[in-house]
Order: sequence, then structure tokens, then C-alpha cells
Amino acid sequence: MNKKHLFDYIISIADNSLILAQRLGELCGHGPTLETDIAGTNIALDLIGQTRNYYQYAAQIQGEGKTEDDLAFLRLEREYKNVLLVEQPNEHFGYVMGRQFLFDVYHLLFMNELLKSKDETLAAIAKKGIKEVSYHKRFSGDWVKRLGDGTEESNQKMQEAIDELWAYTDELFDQPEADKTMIAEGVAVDTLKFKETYYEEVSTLLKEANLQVPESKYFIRGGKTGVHSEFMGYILSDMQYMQRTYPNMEW
Amino acid sequence: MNKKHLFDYIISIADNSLILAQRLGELCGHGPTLETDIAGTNIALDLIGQTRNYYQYAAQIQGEGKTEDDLAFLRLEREYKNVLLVEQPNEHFGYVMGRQFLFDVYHLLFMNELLKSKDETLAAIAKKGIKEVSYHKRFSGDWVKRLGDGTEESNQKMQEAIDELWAYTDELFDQPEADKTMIAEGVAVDTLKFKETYYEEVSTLLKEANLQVPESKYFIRGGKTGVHSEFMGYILSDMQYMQRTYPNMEW
Amino acid sequence: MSNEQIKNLEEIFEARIARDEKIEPKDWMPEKYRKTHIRQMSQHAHSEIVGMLPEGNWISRAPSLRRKAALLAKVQDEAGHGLYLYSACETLGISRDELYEQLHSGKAKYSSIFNYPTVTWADMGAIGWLVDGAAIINQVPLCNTSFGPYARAMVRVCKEESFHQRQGFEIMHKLCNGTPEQKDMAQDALNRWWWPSLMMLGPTDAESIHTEQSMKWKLKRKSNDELRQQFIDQTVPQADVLGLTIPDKDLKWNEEKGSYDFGEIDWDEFWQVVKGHGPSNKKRMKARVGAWEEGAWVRDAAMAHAEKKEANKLKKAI
Amino acid sequence: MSNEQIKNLEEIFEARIARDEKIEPKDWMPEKYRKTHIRQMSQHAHSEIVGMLPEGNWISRAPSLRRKAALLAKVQDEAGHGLYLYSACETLGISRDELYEQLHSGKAKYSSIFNYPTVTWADMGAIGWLVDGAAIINQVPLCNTSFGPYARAMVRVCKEESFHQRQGFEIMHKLCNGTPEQKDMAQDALNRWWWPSLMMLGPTDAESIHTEQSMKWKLKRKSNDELRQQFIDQTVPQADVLGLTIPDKDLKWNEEKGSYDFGEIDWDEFWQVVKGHGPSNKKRMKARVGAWEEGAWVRDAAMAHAEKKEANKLKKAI
Repeated sequence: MNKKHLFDYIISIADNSLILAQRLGELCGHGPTLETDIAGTNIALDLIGQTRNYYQYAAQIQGEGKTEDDLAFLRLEREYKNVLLVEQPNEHFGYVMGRQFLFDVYHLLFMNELLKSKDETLAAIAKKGIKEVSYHKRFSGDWVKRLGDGTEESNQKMQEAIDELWAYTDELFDQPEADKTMIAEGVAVDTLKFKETYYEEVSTLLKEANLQVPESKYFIRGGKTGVHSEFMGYILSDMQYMQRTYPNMEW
Repeated sequence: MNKKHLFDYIISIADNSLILAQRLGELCGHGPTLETDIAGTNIALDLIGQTRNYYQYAAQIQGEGKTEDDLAFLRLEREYKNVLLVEQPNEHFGYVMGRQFLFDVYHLLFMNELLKSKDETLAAIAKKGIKEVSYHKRFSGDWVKRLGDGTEESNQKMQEAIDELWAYTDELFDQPEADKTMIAEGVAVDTLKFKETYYEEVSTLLKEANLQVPESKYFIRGGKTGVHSEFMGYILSDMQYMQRTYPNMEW
Repeated sequence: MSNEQIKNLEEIFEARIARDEKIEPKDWMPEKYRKTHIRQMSQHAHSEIVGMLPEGNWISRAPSLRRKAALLAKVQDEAGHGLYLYSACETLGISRDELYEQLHSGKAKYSSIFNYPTVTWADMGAIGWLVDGAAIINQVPLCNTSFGPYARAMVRVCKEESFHQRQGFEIMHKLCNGTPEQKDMAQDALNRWWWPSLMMLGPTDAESIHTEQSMKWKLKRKSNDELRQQFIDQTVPQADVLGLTIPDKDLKWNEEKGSYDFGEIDWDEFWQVVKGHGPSNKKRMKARVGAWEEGAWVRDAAMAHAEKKEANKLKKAI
Repeated sequence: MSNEQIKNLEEIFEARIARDEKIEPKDWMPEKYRKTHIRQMSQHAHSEIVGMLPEGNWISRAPSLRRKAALLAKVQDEAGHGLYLYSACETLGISRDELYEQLHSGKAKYSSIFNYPTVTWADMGAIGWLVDGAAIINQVPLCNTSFGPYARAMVRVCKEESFHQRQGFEIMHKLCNGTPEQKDMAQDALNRWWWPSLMMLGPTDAESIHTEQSMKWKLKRKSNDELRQQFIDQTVPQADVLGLTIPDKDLKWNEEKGSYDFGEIDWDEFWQVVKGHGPSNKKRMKARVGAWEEGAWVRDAAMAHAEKKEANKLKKAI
């Protein structure tokens, strides 16, 4: 087993949840209703919980005595491997729900496969997470439907969000070297297996939501190789602020 | 001469310019016209130039081998002593010009007094800065007039900005302990000497700009004692990012 | 109804309260009771909602994953409290939209302490420890208040608040047992939050309105000054445990009265903040009003969608 | 004018250009000359304006005061370049508002390299060194182009660009002589900016339109492929000085032709970005359109104010 690849693989999964939770956390107290604030916080909490499990495991694999917080807060931007989708800004509630939905559909398919991983820790994390992620997907999917099939304005806004965020979906299925090795070992999820299902599921719901399925064949990628959008630097400068400013302390 | 007080005094002047420049820098490329982008950048550049002179001098007074960048980038939030006015956000161009104008009128009066400081370095920095600051004041004053006496919408927006920013003007004249000692020594500027002139000048221009002079007697303070608004933390997390993330390097 | 009849009803009503019976939304109640409850419960609800903001300010910057999760959970609880308090108000025949409108227009108040900025991480500790501490002192007696929905909401709220209070104390404890920088941060937070926390318990009895009637309705069981004294007496020993100094040079144990004497509160500051001119009032209101206005299209869409679904159901049924 | 007359004018016009005389805005010129110049100059102006954004992204995070000032000054220069290039366009009878409208609607293009994100501080070095380096190679020949205002603008632009290019190289040099982390940052920036810089010199000659006519008008003096070769030959030795590796395994000195051979450019990527689907196209356009729309009330106010002042002057004069 290639430890470095396993470590890289776990980190890339964890980073998705961390950065998405960070984005959701920014919204707390600023959403359109109290109920959505509560639900958004719930999703963020679930994601952070998953993230902590992944980082703890990754730190153990790495064996350098690092903590979950070292991994979460003390890497350089180029070392974060989350997909570009999750770092996109909270432009408006339609974006937030669109981003969430496009991730959740992937995430649930992913978790269902990770459940079968030969790595028992990963399988256990997946087992614990599946229920949470199913709930996320139902929540975001319902909102995409409400907004898509709500008023004319909400339909337009939701469509705009989907059109823009669509460009980040293909990257979800990219398999960097670490992934490939780990797939071969039966540890990692072969995302290509469910790529088609993903687009089918997404398209079905979009149609139900009275939205057009984007036809663009141009996709943007980079996050999985650590080349992020310009939004990422600002996410990190806030997120890392305390750990960078007060190094080596406990909180 | 109390070195600590002199140091504190210089830092408090420098921080005003630094944080205001930081706010102006955020705007670059996002202003209403190319010409205002250029002018805004110019003002930011002047302020950073002044800031560097102050910090260099402060570092020398301190005598601990620190650099201008250590002082600019590596203090804790509570150690920055800029007034709350300069850290207020760029809500819209009326705010930006209002903030600038309310600061510039003060700044020019301040510089004219600093010119007479017994401290030759401070007097020299003032001498160099006066022309720059006069230009800033003309620029921001002209815009306050344009917006105040422009359209109905611009008048409203400008009034709103002045009404809000007004609460931060009184702090400009606060004299913490370091200031008092340095005033007694003939080094620092006794801001109370020109407080009345300040409000007269500002009021005259506001009236000329077809704006109401706010009557509120409630003022907000805190910056001069290092208790900043919630905006400050975010300013610093970006501003300090590189120095915190890559400590002890040269750029 | 004749005045006579109303007077009878009022007497029966007051007698029920005196017997510690709960008043439920469908029961007859005097108009003033209804209004006073709407005012106090909505003020409480607004405080929860506005109170999410100063802490929300540190979610993105929490120093560890564990703390980030705890802070998210805490802010979420506050949203939850807001939610049941608004619901309790709604049982008295006012809509949530009307309540928001009162908040946004400045007609309704919220706890003035949330108009102070959270400037360091230690403020997350100080708010939990002091602000939630003071809130509990205010709220515990309300678990036995006369209006049923409010009393039941308070039971749940108090349970969670006391968890938050312990969590805040634990943040402070960690800081006080950390590096000198961390301890400084904790002391600084105490210095900034101490006096506003005392103010949070309301104006001195001499200046306080509504008190007598509220006592009768068990909406208030102790005076502001009594609550304040209780808060101080409870908190000073906790500061000792932390090794922190209460920023009040006049604070002194008074053996005779068995409680602490303390310094004079700057009531000018209190009224400045209450009247809307505190350090963060504008920011808080902009955040709330902004969230509401920017969310309008979302709420409209949800409504439109629900109506469509309802119409479709009908169509299918016919 | 008869076709005959026009043909005469055109011949005279072409002869003037051939004699290296400058064409000035008031001179007669063929419609196509005017249009081509508006297109090219405005594209250049738009590139300056959009080009402010990727670098503007690091102003708030520059690692030292000196660098912050230099970066501000550089972005300011770009605004200045934009300003005189727009003015040069305006001499051909098109307004700045129309030019902006073309940019915002996507009708007009700008240099596609600005659609890549600036992800580390080293990108400030790489952009100065590589992007400004490539720009200079493109622009130096234009100092002798036939249209007077464009040629004169280019003289000034080139002088400043070459200052920027040196400044960018100096940033890289500092990083390459710093810590291993800094050197890595520099290498990473080169890796990411190298290929887009090559693309910046335009499609291969085979795919390039407008070339022949542009050559005649001295709007173009070398082909894209020639310029690209020149850029590579100039830049590779600079990378050697820095101790950085050009990310092209096929890069090799060709003794025979006296220049470098290099690997294949990913033209699919180029066209994706040109067509609006690069990593930051949306972000750039949102920033520009956003600035324009949010600034409308400011421009309206300035106009209204100027008119009032004018009217007052008139009133006083009467």
C-alpha cells in the first residue's frame, strides 16, 4: 500500500467537505429564513464531522504526529485538493443550493461506493455519513425544485446558477494519480463508474424543477491538482488566521 | 523623552494611513470610472509612502531591530491603533468618498500642525506629505460636492454615508496617554486645537454640497485604544496572510 | 362584553395566575397581557436572532475544527431558540413577518449587548460565559412564567443556554491555561464584556418601567438590580478560578450583606447603545435587513411553488 | 464620392503609409482601416483594464509595503494605459461608453491570459516577467505603426511595460534566491503561466486571420509564430538565470536554426478560454460589468453636477 497515495486520497475527500462547510458557515445568520439557516448549519456540521474523521485518519496514516487541525489549517493553498465547485462563492441563495445539490448528488453516489472500500476506516466513515448526505441531497434538491419551479425570477436565478456551476461538475470525476493507485488497490472509489448516473440524476431533477440542463461541453478544473480559483486564497486567509497568528497553541 | 510613548504615537499615525490605503487598494479596478480608479490608487500610494516613513522611524525608535514590515504586518489586531473611520468598508462610492473626505480634512489640519513638531523626523514627514494630502482633500471634497449636488439618488446616498460615518469623526480628536505626553513634549499634535476648525470646514463643504450636517451627538470610538470594528479582523487576515504564512522571508 | 363582565374575567384570570395555572393561547386574556407578552417574547426572539451575528463573525475563523463545530452548533441553537420564541409569539395572533417588520424598523428592541463587536476569539468564550450566564439568570425564573408556550420554550432554552455557558467558560479556561498571549486575550475579553454584561440585566430598578405588572404575571420575578447582584455574586468566583481580574476597582466582598459591592455602571453608554448608537448597531441591522430583503425572492418562490403543488394536487383530485 | 475618387484616395493613403508617414485622426482613411484600428486598439485597451484584475487580486495581500506600493503603481499604470488607448480609439469617432458596451456584451475581446487566476504571490512575478514580456514583444513594433495616436500611445506603454517586466523578473529573482518554499512558489508560477504566455502571442499563422492587411498597415510586422519564437528565445536564458525549469520537455536549443524548438501548444485550451470558458472569464466579466453598473449613479451624478455648474455660470453671466 502506497501510504503517500492513501494520504493524498483521504485529504482530497476531506478538503471537499471542509471548504464546503466553510462556505456554508459564512452564511449562518444571513439566509432568507431561519429554517434555512438552521438547515445550512446542520449540513455544515455534518461536513465538519466527516472532515474531522478523515483528517484524523490521514494524520494517523502520515505518522508524523500531526493533528486534524494541522491538516485542516496549516497547509498552503496549493496543497488543498478540494474540487473548484465547493469553493465557489455564496452569490445568492440559488447558487448556494445549486452548488450544494450538484455536490450532494455526487457525494451520495461517492459514499455509497466508499462503503465498499477495502479500507475499513474509510468504509466506516462512509457508513456513518450516508444518512447525513442523503438528507443534504433531499434538502438541496427540494430547494432547487422550489426555486426552479417557483416564480419567474427564481427560475431565472436558479438557471443562471446552474449554468455557471455546471462548468465545475466534470472535475468531480477526475482521478489524479493517487486516486488511480487507490482504485487499483480497491481502496478508492472509481468515480467514473457512476458519472453517467450522476448526470442522469441531476438532469432528471433539473427537468422536474422546470430548468434547462446545460449543454456546454466546456468544463473548468484545477482544484484536484491544487490550482484553485481566486476565491480560495480569501477563504484560507480567514480560515487559517488564528492558527497562523498564534502558532503552536491549543484552543 | 518617553520612547515608548513616542513609538506608540508614531504607530497610531501610521496605522491610519496603512488601513485607509488597504481599503482603497481593495477598490482598484472596481471603481465607477477609470479616472477614479487612478486617483484612488494615487491616494493609496501616497498613504503607503507616508506609512513607510512612519514605521521606519518607529522601528528605529524602538531599537529592537524590527523592520517597517514587521510593524505593518506582524502585530495583533488589538495593537493596531488606527481610528475606526478608516477601517469602514467600501459600501459604495459615496461611502468611499465620504470616508476619505472626513479623514482628509482632519489629515491636512493634522499635517499642518505636525510640521511644527519638535521632532525633526516627524516634521519632515509632514512637510513631504502636506502637498499630497491637500490633493487628497481636494479630490474627495470635489466628489462629495458632485454626489451631494448631483442627482436625487446621489444626494441620498451621499447623505446616508455622511450620516453613518459622522459617528466616527469625534474619535479623530481623542488623545490617549501617549498623545498627551508627546503633546506636552511639543512632539505630538494637539488635535483639540483644530477640532472646531475641522467641524467648520466639513460643515461648510457639506452645505455647499447640498447635504445636511448631521446633528447626532452620539459618537463611536475604540480604534485608538485598539478595540476595532468587526471589519478589522478581515482586513488583517488578508493583509497579514503572506507574512503569517511564510514567516521570516524576504520578498 | 360589558365592562362588568370583563372585570369578572380579569379577576378569574388573575386568580388563575396566582394559583400558578398556565395560561394557554386559546384562553381568554386581557389585551395588555397579550401585548406585553408579544413585546417581551419577540424581544427575546429578536435577541436570539441578532445574537447569532457577533458569534457568527468567528465561524470562519475558529481556531480548531472542534471549536468551529461547537460554534456552529451554538449559533444554530440560537436560531432554534428564535424559532420557538417566534412560534410562541404567533400563538398570540401576530405573524412572523410583522415581528420581523418591527425589528427591522427599529420599533422592537433586542438585547443591547449584541451591539458590541467580537474582536478576538476570546470573545466567544466571554460571550458564552458572561452573556449566556446573565441570560440564564434572566431566564430561569421564566420557566415558571404564567404563559404556557413561553414557559415551555424557556425550559428548553435554559437547558441549552446552560450548556453554552459551560462551553464559554471552557473556552476561557483553555485560554487561561494556555500561553501568556492566550491569557491576555482572555483578560482583554473580560475587560470588554464585563460592564456590558452587567448592563444587560436592564436599567436600575429606579429607571425600570413595566416591573410591577410583570411581577404579577410572573414575567418577572426579581428586579433588575437583584438579578444583577446575583450575576455578580455568581461570576466573581468563576473569574477567580480562571485567574482573571474583574475590571472594577470598586468590586469588594461585603461581609455584612453577604454579597459583592461593585462600581458605578456607565448608564450613558447603556442608553447610547439602546437608542441605536452603539458600536455595532448599524452593522447588526444591516445584516438582518439585508438578509431579509435579499431573501425575499426565495421566500416568494417557495410560496409560489407550494401553491403550484397544491393546485396540482387539486387538479389531480378532480 | 465616386468609386474612382475613393480609389485614388486609397492609393494616396497606402502610399503615405508605405512612406512611413503617420495617419492622423482627421486625415481621410478607408472605413476598414478605421474599423480595424478601433477593433485592435480597443481590444488592447480592454486587455489593460481586465488585466488590472488578476494583479489587483494581490494588492490587499502583498507581502511587504514596498511590494504593495509597487503593485498598486503597476495596476495604476495599466489603468493609465487603458485610458490613453480608449482616448486614441475615441479619435476615430467611437465613444468610451460604446467601447465598454462591446466589452461587457462579449462582442469585443481582451487578451485571454487574464482569464487565468492568480493563485500565489509568485504569480505577480510571473505575470510581470512573462505576460508583460510577451506583451512588449507584441507592442514594440507598434511604436512605428501607421496610425499616429496608436503609435504614440505605444511608445509610452512600452516604456512602462518594460519597467513592469523588469519588476516582475525581480520578484521572481528574489523568490528564486529565497527559501526553498519561495523557490517552489516561483517554479510553480512558471509552470502555470508558461503555456498561456505562449498562447498569448496568438494562434499559429495558419489559423490567424487579418494578418496580411495588418502587415500592410504596420499594425503587425511579424507573424504570431515569429513573435512566439522571439519570446521563447528571449525568455529561456532568463529562466536559466533564475534557476527555473521551463515546463516543456520538448524544449531544446536548435543549433542549426539558432533558436529553440519547443513542444506542442494545447490549442484546445486556448480556444476554450477565448470563447469565454476559461477558469476566470466569468469572474472577470462580473467584476467589470459589476463596476460599471454599480458606478452608474456616480457617473450620472457627476454629469448632473457638471450641468448644474454650467447652468449657474450661464445664469451669472446673463
